[in-house]
Amino acid sequence: MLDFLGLVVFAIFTIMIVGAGLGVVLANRVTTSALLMAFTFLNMAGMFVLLGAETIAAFQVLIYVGAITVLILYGVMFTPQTPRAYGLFFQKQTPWGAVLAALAALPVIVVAFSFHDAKTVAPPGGDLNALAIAVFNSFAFPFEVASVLLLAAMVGAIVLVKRESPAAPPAAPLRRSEPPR
Amino acid sequence: MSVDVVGLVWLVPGIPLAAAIVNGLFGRRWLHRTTGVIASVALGLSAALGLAIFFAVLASGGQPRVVTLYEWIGVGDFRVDTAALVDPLSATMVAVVAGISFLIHIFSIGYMEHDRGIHRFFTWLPLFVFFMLTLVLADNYLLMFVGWEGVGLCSYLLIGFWFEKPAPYTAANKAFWMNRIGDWGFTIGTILTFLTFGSLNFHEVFDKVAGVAQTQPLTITFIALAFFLGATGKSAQLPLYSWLPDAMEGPTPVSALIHAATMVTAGVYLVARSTPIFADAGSALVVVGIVGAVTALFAATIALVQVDIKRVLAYSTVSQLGYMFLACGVGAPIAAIFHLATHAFFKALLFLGSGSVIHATEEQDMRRMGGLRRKMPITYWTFLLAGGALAAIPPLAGFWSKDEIVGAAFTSGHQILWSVGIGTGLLTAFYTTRMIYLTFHGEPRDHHLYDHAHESPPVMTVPLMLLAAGAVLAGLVLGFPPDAGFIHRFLAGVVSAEAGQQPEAPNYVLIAVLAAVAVVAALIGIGIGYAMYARRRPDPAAVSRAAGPIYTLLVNKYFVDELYDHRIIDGGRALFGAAWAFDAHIIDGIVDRLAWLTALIGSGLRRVQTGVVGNYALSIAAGLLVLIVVYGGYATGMLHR
Amino acid sequence: MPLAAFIAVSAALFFIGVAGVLVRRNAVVILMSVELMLNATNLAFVAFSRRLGVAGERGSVFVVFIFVVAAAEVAVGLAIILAAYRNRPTVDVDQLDEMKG
Amino acid sequence: MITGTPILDHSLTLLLVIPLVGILPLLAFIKDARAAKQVAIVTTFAELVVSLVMLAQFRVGEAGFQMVESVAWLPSLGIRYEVGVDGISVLLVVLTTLLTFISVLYSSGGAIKQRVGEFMVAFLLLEVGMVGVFIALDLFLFYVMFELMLIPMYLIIGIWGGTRRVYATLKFVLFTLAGSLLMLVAIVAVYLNSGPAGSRTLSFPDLIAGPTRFAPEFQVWAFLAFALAFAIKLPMVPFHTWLPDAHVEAPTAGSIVLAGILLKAGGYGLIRFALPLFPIGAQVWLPIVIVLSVVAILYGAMVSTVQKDLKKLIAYSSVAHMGFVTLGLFVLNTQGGVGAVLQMLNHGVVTGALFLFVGIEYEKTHRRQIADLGGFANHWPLYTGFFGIFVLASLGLPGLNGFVGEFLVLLGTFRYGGQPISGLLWGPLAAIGVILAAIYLLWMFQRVMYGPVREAYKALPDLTPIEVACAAPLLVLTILMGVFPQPLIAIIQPSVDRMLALAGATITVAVH
Repeated sequence: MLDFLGLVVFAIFTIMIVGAGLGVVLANRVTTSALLMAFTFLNMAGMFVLLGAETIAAFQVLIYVGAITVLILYGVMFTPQTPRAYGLFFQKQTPWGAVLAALAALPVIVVAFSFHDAKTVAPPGGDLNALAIAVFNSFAFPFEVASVLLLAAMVGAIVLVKRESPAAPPAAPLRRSEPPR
Repeated sequence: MSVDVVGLVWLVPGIPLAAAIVNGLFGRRWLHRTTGVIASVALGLSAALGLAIFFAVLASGGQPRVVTLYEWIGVGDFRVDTAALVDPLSATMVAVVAGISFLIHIFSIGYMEHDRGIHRFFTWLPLFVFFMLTLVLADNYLLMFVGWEGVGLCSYLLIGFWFEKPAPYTAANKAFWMNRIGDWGFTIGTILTFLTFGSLNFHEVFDKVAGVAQTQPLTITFIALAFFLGATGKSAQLPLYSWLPDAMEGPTPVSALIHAATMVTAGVYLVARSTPIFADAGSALVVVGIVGAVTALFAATIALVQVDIKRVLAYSTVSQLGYMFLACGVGAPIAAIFHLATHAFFKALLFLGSGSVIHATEEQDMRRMGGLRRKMPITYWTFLLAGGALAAIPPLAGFWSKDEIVGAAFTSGHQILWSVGIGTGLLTAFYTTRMIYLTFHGEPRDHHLYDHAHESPPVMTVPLMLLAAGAVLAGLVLGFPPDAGFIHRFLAGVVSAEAGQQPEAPNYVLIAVLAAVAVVAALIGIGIGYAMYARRRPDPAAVSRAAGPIYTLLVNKYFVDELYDHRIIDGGRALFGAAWAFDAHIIDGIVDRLAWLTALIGSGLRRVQTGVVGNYALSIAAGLLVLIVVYGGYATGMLHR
Repeated sequence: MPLAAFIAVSAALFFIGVAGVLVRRNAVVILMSVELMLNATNLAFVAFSRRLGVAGERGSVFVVFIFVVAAAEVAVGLAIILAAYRNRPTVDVDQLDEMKG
Repeated sequence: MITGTPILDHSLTLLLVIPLVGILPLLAFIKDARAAKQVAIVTTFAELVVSLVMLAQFRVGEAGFQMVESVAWLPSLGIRYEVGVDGISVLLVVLTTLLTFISVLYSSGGAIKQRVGEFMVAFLLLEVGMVGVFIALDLFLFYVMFELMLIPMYLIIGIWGGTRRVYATLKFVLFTLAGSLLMLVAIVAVYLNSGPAGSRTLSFPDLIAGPTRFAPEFQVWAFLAFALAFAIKLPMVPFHTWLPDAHVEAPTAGSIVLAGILLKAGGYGLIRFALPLFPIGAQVWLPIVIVLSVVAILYGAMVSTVQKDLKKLIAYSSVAHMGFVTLGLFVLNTQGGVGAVLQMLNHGVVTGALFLFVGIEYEKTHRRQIADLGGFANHWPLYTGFFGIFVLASLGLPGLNGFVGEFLVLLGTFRYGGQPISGLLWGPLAAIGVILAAIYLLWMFQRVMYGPVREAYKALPDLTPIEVACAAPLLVLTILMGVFPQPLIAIIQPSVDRMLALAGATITVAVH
């Protein structure tokens, strides 16, 4: 009974994820894409709950649905779009890209179904303890490195978008050891 | 108490080296003309010590002694020491070299007085003496090679002494290069000697020669020929002789010392020193004799028609060196050394005499001289004595030694070589007479030149007189009676082909007959010369017209220089140019083509880089697909390793 | 729940993301598609880790790191897009070919 | 022996560290040319002093490695920081520090006018690489140092070079890199073949210690890869064409170390690694190497004769001289090997000096074409004297250093009894190279020094004191190494014998 209910919930999530995902790729308006992406993430959080990974699900909601979506929306805001005909939303290589993606997807999905015998077991009592122990014991060093990565990304992002103040003199041309021949 | 003079033997070359270093370091800035005094004093000390060693060796009965300084090179079984071998042969050479060098240094003080390069001159001249003494003192072939190349270097430097003019430096290069060809032979000979005998030490080699000759006669012949090639280069024999006449571009004392008395005799010394090898070398010895005889005749014919006084002497030197090799070739190395010693005196004297003339007249062309005997009596008389010695007039020095060589050729059964020797003697007498008449006798042909001529200062004439004494007496002192004189007894143990055997008693009747023939030939030569140049019957110009093409051939020195310059040098240049073109166009061309090809491929592949991000993403996806297919293929077993 | 189902969903979403990257012109949408791909891998990681039971909590740890990477990537990616946009007012990747060889 | 001071027990590491330490203040004063020069001179001088101390610590007569320092570096790959010297390398290290010091000193005299600080940094880095190559005992460390030499030299030619510097420096880098990448592949292969997993090593003493040798098939190809890398560096005909271009464009100091040290890395690599590690492979390729060596001797000399550019002439003469090195090494006997090592040292001193003097001349006249020069002999007596002696040493005059090495190599060559043709052919042929050396060098000397001096050059001064200071040590060495070579031979010979024994040569023992 519970299995059946789980199956139904799983089916709903699946439809939502695949549908919204397709929507992200196919939607005409960028804002729509962004909102559909947030929706996909939300459903993905549901999937995590189904798998018994409540902590991950919580992170998913916080980081993806919250932070990243907001960031993307900022990006959309800063790059005003001119509405254009639908066909122009695709790159010149679209046929190639679509065929390639489909070709690559096929075997993977086939392989995915080869796991049909395996079951997933949700750990009793949630995953928070296990996750915490893993992160702060065995993976303590990578975790610290990850924080450095975040810091670097932050600095990089700031440097990239920072405008040169208009008062600054123009950058000196590259010096040469002697005048060009 | 007695001082161990022989133990001090390294001072003999050491003192000149010290003088050379002092003059070289301080001469230009501070010493200037004092360099001449320093060098002469050093040479005086060196010569005195050399003589002392000579007498010490004489007193000890000719016992050889090795004075080792230090181990020079020792690698594996190869070992060479810086060591001197003091035996009668080297002691004789040391005495001759140091003594004559001393006199010539003194002469040079006067001769070079006004030259602004005097400090260079008195750096290189003692340096030369150092190398020459190293050459004769060395107790092994490699150390000898040091001296051998060192004298070549000094010869190069001194020939090119006036290097601002093209003729001297061209001659200097020619001398060095031709010597290098000879040195190639010397190097090969040295290495083959080591490989055959396991040592380069003279004594160790000579002890084994007889044994090796039994088993490897061909090797010995090769070694002898290789060394002889070296000797032809240094001693200006065919075919490597043509540098010596050109070497007269150097200052005249240099010609006297290096290109007459000492360095050019190094080849003779080498052959004489290696007598045991050459004695067992079979056909190589014949080659030595023939080359010597042919060179003697060949050079004498050229000397007949030269007008430059120094060039006459140069060809005469080549010719006399030919005699010495002839002696070695017919198995009379002692005669060769004897002639080497007497020749050193009279040829040095002739050169210094000509130097005195050149110093007085600043002219080398004999056609513009004449009658100088009235202006320069001392020079004239000493020159005359030396000329007589060269023409082998008894009892002057040259007679004894040359007669012995020619006699040895006859008694050893080489009648053809003997007749060549007699014929060359005739020619020698003729050109000597011609030279003396043109220079000193007759009427002055250039009055301006004649009026300015003057006798040289005592610093130059005193050495002339001392050398003249040598030119007169050396033959008698060293080599009388013939074949059993002082030098024969002194050197017998060292350079005789049959070391240790008692020489047979000389056949004095035969010797007297042969000597008479030689003297008659010389007198005929003098007579013809006197007739042509004093009486003008027949007139020399008429004779040369009559001789026609032969005269042209002789004046142009058989066109050998032309042959060397135009065939060998030009051919070499063409070859080297071709090698360079090959390098630049083929080898480097391939390299550049490769680079060009890479660039071409690169510019083709450049189109792939569209700059559109999407295309890159697409290729990433394509790569992903390939990975999936390959990995999946392996995983599912559809592909096999 | 069968593992296969989760993996299939993950694969589907991943290749939807791939398709998005390959076909869309708008750089911001491409960035979103990349996020979809990352999230798809997250799902696969968690699913596999659940199959291995508690010992497989390492899979979840990777998910945490992928969160970090994703956050960093979005920040830097957007910064790049903005910088490019400022240089040349378009987010159309077909027109951005400054690096053409 | 100087021991007891702890820091001097690690003098080899010290040799690597000093230049690196010197770079730090240089970076601080990079814009201040004067300070940069001073720092560089002090650093290289300290390096020279330490290398001399190291030489004093060296125990003469021992064949093995001394002053070995061995620390695990990348333990998972079996790579060690392992340095040490034996009789072959110890003198090369001293030569390196000496020539570097002289180069820096000369460059400080005004030869380098732009970016002095950067130049000095490049030079110190180069010194680390050069010293490192000679003392590294781990193949990987050796490779790192071998490449480390490349980069600063690339910059030195490319930034401070002449007009075609970019072409020359690219050619230099591409040539050498092609060779050394082959070597890298071979090093990896050596590692994989050095034993079962877990006990693999790249340490040279370990590689030669074991009784097991590499499979013959493997040796053939590994030797080829190593030998190609070193042949290009050396350079051997037909891989030599980078050398004239690099020399012509390089600044004087660059030319000095390029000819003096970098080429030696090739010869050193052959005797240190290629021959002892792959004796069977060496036997396979040996006839070809010997033929190419003789070709190099003759061909380099021939091409040198007709050169119009002074530096190119000397560069081609280097090709000929390095032919003697390979010839001596590959005849596989004591005399040849010792002669080759001596020839490396001699060539370093003499050719370094020749390039120094061409540079001095170029600084004064701004001409390097031989046809534009002439008549300096009377005008610059000091210059002529120095230059003349180095020319004579280069043409192998006995009594100067060039002769000893060349003669020993020739002796070894005559001894070579191998297939297909014995040394009795190759020896005389190689000896012809000595004749040719006299021709091209003396002809060059005549055209540059003799004849009347040009009006334009009359105002130019003779050697300055700093130039004399640069040249004097080289002159003293040139003479001393020719007159008293035995102390050097005593250092070199045991180690050469050891290496050649590993290479399968039969060593003749002294009978005296």
